[in-house]
Amino acid sequence: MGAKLNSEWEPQLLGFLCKWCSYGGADLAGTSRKKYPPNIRIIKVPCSGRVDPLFVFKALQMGFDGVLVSGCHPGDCHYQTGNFRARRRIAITKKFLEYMGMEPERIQASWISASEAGKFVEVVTEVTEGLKAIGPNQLFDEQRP
Amino acid sequence: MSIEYRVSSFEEYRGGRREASKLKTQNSKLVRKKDIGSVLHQWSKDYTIFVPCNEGDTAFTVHGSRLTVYGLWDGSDINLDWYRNTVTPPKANFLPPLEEMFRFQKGKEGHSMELPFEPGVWSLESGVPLPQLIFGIRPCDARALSLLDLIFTDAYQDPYYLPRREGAVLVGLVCLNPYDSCFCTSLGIGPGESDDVDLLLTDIGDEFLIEEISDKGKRLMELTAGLKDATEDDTARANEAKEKAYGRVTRKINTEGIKDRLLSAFEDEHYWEKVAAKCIACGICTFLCPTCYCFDISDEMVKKQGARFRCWDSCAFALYTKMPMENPREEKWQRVRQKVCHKFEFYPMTFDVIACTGCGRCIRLCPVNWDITQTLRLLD
Amino acid sequence: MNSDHKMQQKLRHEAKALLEQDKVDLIIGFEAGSLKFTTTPLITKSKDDLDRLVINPFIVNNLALFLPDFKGRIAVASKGCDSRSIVSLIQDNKVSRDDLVIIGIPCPGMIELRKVEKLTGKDRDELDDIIREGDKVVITVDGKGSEFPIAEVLSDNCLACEFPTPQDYDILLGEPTATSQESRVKSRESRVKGQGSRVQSHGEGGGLQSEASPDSRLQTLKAMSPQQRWEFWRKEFSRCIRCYACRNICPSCFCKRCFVEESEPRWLMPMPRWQENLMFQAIRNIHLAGRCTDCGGCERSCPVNIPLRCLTKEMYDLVDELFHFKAGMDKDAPPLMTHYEQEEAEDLIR
Amino acid sequence: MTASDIIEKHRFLAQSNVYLPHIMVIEKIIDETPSVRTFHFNFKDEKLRDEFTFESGQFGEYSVFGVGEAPFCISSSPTRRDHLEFALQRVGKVTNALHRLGVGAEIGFRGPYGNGFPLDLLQGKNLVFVGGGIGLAPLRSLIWNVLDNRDKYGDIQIIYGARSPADLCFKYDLDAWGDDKTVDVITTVDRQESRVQSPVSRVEAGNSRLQSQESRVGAGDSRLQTADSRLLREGFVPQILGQVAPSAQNAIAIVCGPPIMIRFTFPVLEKLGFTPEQMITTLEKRMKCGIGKCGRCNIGNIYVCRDGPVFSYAQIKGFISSEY
Repeated sequence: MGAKLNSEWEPQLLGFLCKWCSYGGADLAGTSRKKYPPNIRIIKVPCSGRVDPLFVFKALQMGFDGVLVSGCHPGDCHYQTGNFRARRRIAITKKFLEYMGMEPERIQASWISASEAGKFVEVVTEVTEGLKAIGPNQLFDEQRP
Repeated sequence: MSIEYRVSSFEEYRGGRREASKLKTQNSKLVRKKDIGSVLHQWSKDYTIFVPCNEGDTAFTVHGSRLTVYGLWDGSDINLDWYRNTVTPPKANFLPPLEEMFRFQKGKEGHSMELPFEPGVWSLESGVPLPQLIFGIRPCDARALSLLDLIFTDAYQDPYYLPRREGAVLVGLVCLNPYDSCFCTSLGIGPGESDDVDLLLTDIGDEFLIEEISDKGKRLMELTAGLKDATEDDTARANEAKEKAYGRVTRKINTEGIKDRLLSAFEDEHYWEKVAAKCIACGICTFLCPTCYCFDISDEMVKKQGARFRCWDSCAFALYTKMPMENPREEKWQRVRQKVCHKFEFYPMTFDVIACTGCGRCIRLCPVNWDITQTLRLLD
Repeated sequence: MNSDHKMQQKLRHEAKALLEQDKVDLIIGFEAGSLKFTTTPLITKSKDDLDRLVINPFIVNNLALFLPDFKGRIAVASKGCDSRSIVSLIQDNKVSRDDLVIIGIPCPGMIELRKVEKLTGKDRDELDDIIREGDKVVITVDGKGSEFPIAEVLSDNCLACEFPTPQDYDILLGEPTATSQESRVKSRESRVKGQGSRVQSHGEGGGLQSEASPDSRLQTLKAMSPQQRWEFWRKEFSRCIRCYACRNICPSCFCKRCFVEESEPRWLMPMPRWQENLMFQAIRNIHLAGRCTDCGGCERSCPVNIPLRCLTKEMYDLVDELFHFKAGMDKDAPPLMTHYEQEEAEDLIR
Repeated sequence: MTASDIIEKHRFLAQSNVYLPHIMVIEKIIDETPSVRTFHFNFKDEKLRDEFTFESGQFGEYSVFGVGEAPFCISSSPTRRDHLEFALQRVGKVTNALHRLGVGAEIGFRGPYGNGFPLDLLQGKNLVFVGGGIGLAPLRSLIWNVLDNRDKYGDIQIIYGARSPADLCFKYDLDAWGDDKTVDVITTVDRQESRVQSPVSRVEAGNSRLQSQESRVGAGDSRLQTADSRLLREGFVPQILGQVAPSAQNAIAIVCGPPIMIRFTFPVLEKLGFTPEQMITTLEKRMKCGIGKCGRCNIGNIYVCRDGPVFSYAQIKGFISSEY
C-alpha cells in the first residue's frame, strides 16, 4: 500500500457504462480524438439498471478509488425504465455508503448519451480530479494512517 | 499418509494423560484478590495472559449489556466480581474464528508455500511467541476444551490447534453464580469441577483459594511468589461455596440412555420438523458453543500471492453440506437433527462422551429462545 | 387486569375459534420462553397448545419471518412492525394475503432487556420481576421494587415507532394504540435535526436531544467526520462472527440464496474479517431498502452487540427522505425498487 | 514447558503439517465427456514419486491455489505407477478452475486419505461392479488393480451406465475390458438417442473452444461412441442390474455412482440375495479437511473422509435413507 502514498499516485476509476448511450459517448470521444484522463477502466453493461450496488461496493473493496455509473438520460432508456430504476439504486447506495463513512466523491453517476462525447470527457475529467483531491482509497486497508 | 492413532474413548484418551499430569497430593494456596494483578504479572513472563473483560463498555450501544470475552490482559489490576461467563467461548483462543493456515505464491519456478511464523502460537507485539494462560476459565468451558482435544487428536494431529493447547495453562475459576440457562450438573460437571484445569480458584471473600490440580499448575505455583498457604478452614469455606453453587444449577436434562433415545428418534421426521420449526438456522448456537469445532477452508489470492484460511463454519447453514447436485441436509430440520445428534448421539458413539457441557450459551444467546434442554425433554 | 392480559385472553379465544372453524391450518404466536422475561415463537396446528399463547412486553420476535416457510392458511399474531413486514412480504409476492389471518396487537412497545440490565446493573436472570404499568415499569431486584418511566426500558425502535397499531389486520385484540402522534413528530424533528448536523457542528441545540431520544446514536454518528464514521464501523465489524443471526431473524431477508453464498463469482469471502463483515452488512441494508420496518430484530439478536439499528434506521429514514416511501404500508403498492417517479433524486447525478 | 520447547515442537509439527499440499504437475488431460475430464498428474518433487503409496479407493484433496480445495478419488490403479490420475466433472468453483488448467499447470495435492477397498476381502470372490456416470472413477482404480492380479479373483462383471452415450466415461477402458474375455461388461444408458443436452455440457461446449486443443487428448474413437445399440443397453443401472441378475453366491458387489443410483441399487442387490456385508460402496460428500476434523461429511457418527469413503452397506444402513 506504500505505493499508494507515492506522489505519482493516479486514481483508478471504474466505469459501468450502459452500452446504448454512455458507452457510445465514450466511444465517440475516442474516435473523435478527444482527450480524457486514462484513469478510467470501463465495463460495458447492457443498461445502467444492470448495475447492482454490490458491483459498486466490490469495486471499492478491490481497491478502485472511485466508481462511475453512467446511463442514458431519463426517458431515453433502451429498455424504457432501466435508468429510472438505476437512479433509485444509485441514490440509496451513494447516500448510505456516505453515511457509513465513505467519501461521497467515490460513487458517481451520470447520464451521457451516445452523442455526448464532450460530456463524457468532462465527467471523467471532473471525477478524476475529484478523486485526486480526496486521495487514494484506503478504506479497506488493515490500518489507515 | 496413514492414520497414526485412533481415540477410542474420552476416558481412555484422557485417563493416561491425566494420570501423567495429575498430582497425587493437592496443595492449596491463598491469594488476596487485590494481589491478582501482581501474580499475573509474574506469569506474564512465560505466558500470554487472557482474562475475561468487557467489550460492551467500549461498544457504541445504548444498551450497556456486557459483552464478555477473553481479552489480552493489559497489565492492570483486575476485579472479576462481576464476571459470570464469556459470550465467546475459550475455544476461540485455540481454534480462532479465522486463521491463516499457510501462504502461497506463484513465481517463475512455480508455486511455493510458507507457513505463517510459528503456526499455532499467539505472538505478542514484541514478536516473542508465548503459550497462552487463560485466567478465569469456567469448569464447563475447560471440559469443552478436553472434548475438542479428542477430535483434533483422533486419526490426524491438527498442527494448529494442538500446539496451542499443549502449551496453554488453564486457570479455572469456580462458578459461584451460574446462569439460569446453565445445566452443567446434568453432564457430570459441577461449577467447581477441577478435572480439566491446571489450577482452580475459588472466591472465598477477599481471597481466592488456589488449588494445584496438575503438574503444570504446580510448576506454575512454584514460580509464583507472594502466596500464603491455605488453612483447612479456607479449604472448608471453598468447598462450601462449591457445594452451594452446585445447588444453584437448576436446569436439568436426563442423559440416561440419551444416545439410544436419539437413535430411535432419528427417523422421526415429524418430531424433528416440530422442534425445528422456530429455529432460524443462524450460527449463534454453534459458533458460540464451546464444543463445536466445524470449520471451513478457503483460499484467497491477490495478484500472485495468496493464503489459505480456515474459519468457523456451522451445520446450521445449508451451504455447509451442499454438493453441486444435491444436499443431504437441505432442510432445516435435518440440520437441527445433526446438531443435536452430533452432541448427544454421534459423539457418545465415537468417544463415549456427550459433547455438551451445559454452559447454556445456546439457550442464553438464541434470538428465538430455541432451547436444547426442552428438545431433549420431549424424548424422555 | 392489565391490557396485555386482556389481549392474551382474546388471542387464545380467537385462535381457538379459527382452528375450530377450520379457517386456518396453523397458528403462529408467542409462548413463554424457557428463561425469565423471554418469549419464544409458538407455531402449532393443535388446539391444545393455544392456552400457551401469551402477550407481554417481551414478545419481541417479528413473526412475519416464519410465514414464507409454511404452506396453507395461517393465523399470525402481529404487532405494528410485524404487520408492516407482512405487508412487505405480500408486496414481494412471498405470501398471499388470502392465506393469512392477521391477529393485530396494538403494541405499547417492547421492553429491551439490555436496557433493564444496564439500568439495574444485574443480568436478566438475577431480576425478580419486571412489570409494566401504563407508562411506568416496576423492576424488582432482590425483593425490592423500583419504578422507572417505561421510556427508559423500551426498545429504541419502539420509542421511534410511528405505527404501533398494525397497518393491516383481520382481528384487532384491543383498542388501537393512540398513534403516538407525539413520537412521530419527535422522530421527524430529530431526523431533520440529524440532517442539519451533517453540516452544522454537533452540540448545537444539543439541549433538545435528550439521552432517551431513540435516534441519538444516529445523530452522534452523523456528527462525526466520514473518516470517524468509517473507523467506527470498522471497529464494530471487527467483532462480527458472521453467524448471520441478523439476516436470518429478518423477515425481509427472504432470499433463498443470499449473495454471500454465491461462489461464482465470489462476492465476499466466507470469513469473519471486518472488510467482509462490513460489506455484508452494507449490501444487506441496501437490499432491505424499502423493506425494513425498523422492528429492531437484527440488533437485538446480535450476540456481539453490533449497533445494527444505526444502519437499518438510517436506511429507513433515507428511503422516506428520498422517495417518501415507508415499508409495508400498502399491500397493493409496488416494492420500492421496482418503481420510480419521473422526477426524483436527480441532484445526485451528473 | 518453556517457550523455547514450544517453538521447537512447532517447527517439528509445521514440517508434518497435514494441511500442507504437495505440488503436483499435470502431465496429460483427457476429455471423457463434455463435462468430465481426466487429469494425469505427478509429484513435482521427483523423490516423492517413488515414496508415495496408495490403495484403490483412497482419495486426495486437490487444490487450485487461490481458488480452493476439493476431494476426488485417485482413479488410477496402484499397480500402474508411472503417473497418478483423477477425473472430475465440472460442477462448481474448484472443478471449473481445474478444468481451466492445461498441461504443465501446477496443482496442490494432499493425501491419500480414507480407507480404500478391502482387497483381502475381495480375493477369491466373484466381483460385481456397479457404476454410474463419474462413479466409475474409483471403481476403475479397483478394476485395473484386480485385472493386474487376475488369477486372485473369481468372475468379474461390470455393469456401468450413464445418462447418454456421450456421458459414458472411460470409454477406452470399457473397450479394453470388453476385449478381455475374462470380464463381462454391460454398458447402459438412460436414453439412447436424442440426447438432451445438460446445461453443464452446453457451458462446457462454449468454454472448450477457449482451450488450446493440442494440449488435450480426446477419448479417441471408441466403439461406444458410435452408440452401437448392440453394445449399449437402454435403462437405468438398478433396472439393468435386476435384469442381468448376477448371482450372490460367493460374490461381492461394489457400487459407486450418484446418490440416487446408490439408493436404488441396494434394494435390487438385496433382492438378488446379497447380504449387507456383501455390498460395498464408496460415498461422496462435501468435504473440506479430508481428515475428520471439519465436520461436514458425516453420516451418523461415521465420517466419510476418516472412516470411509469405502463402506459396506451394513455399516451405513441405519442412516443412508435419510442422510445420504
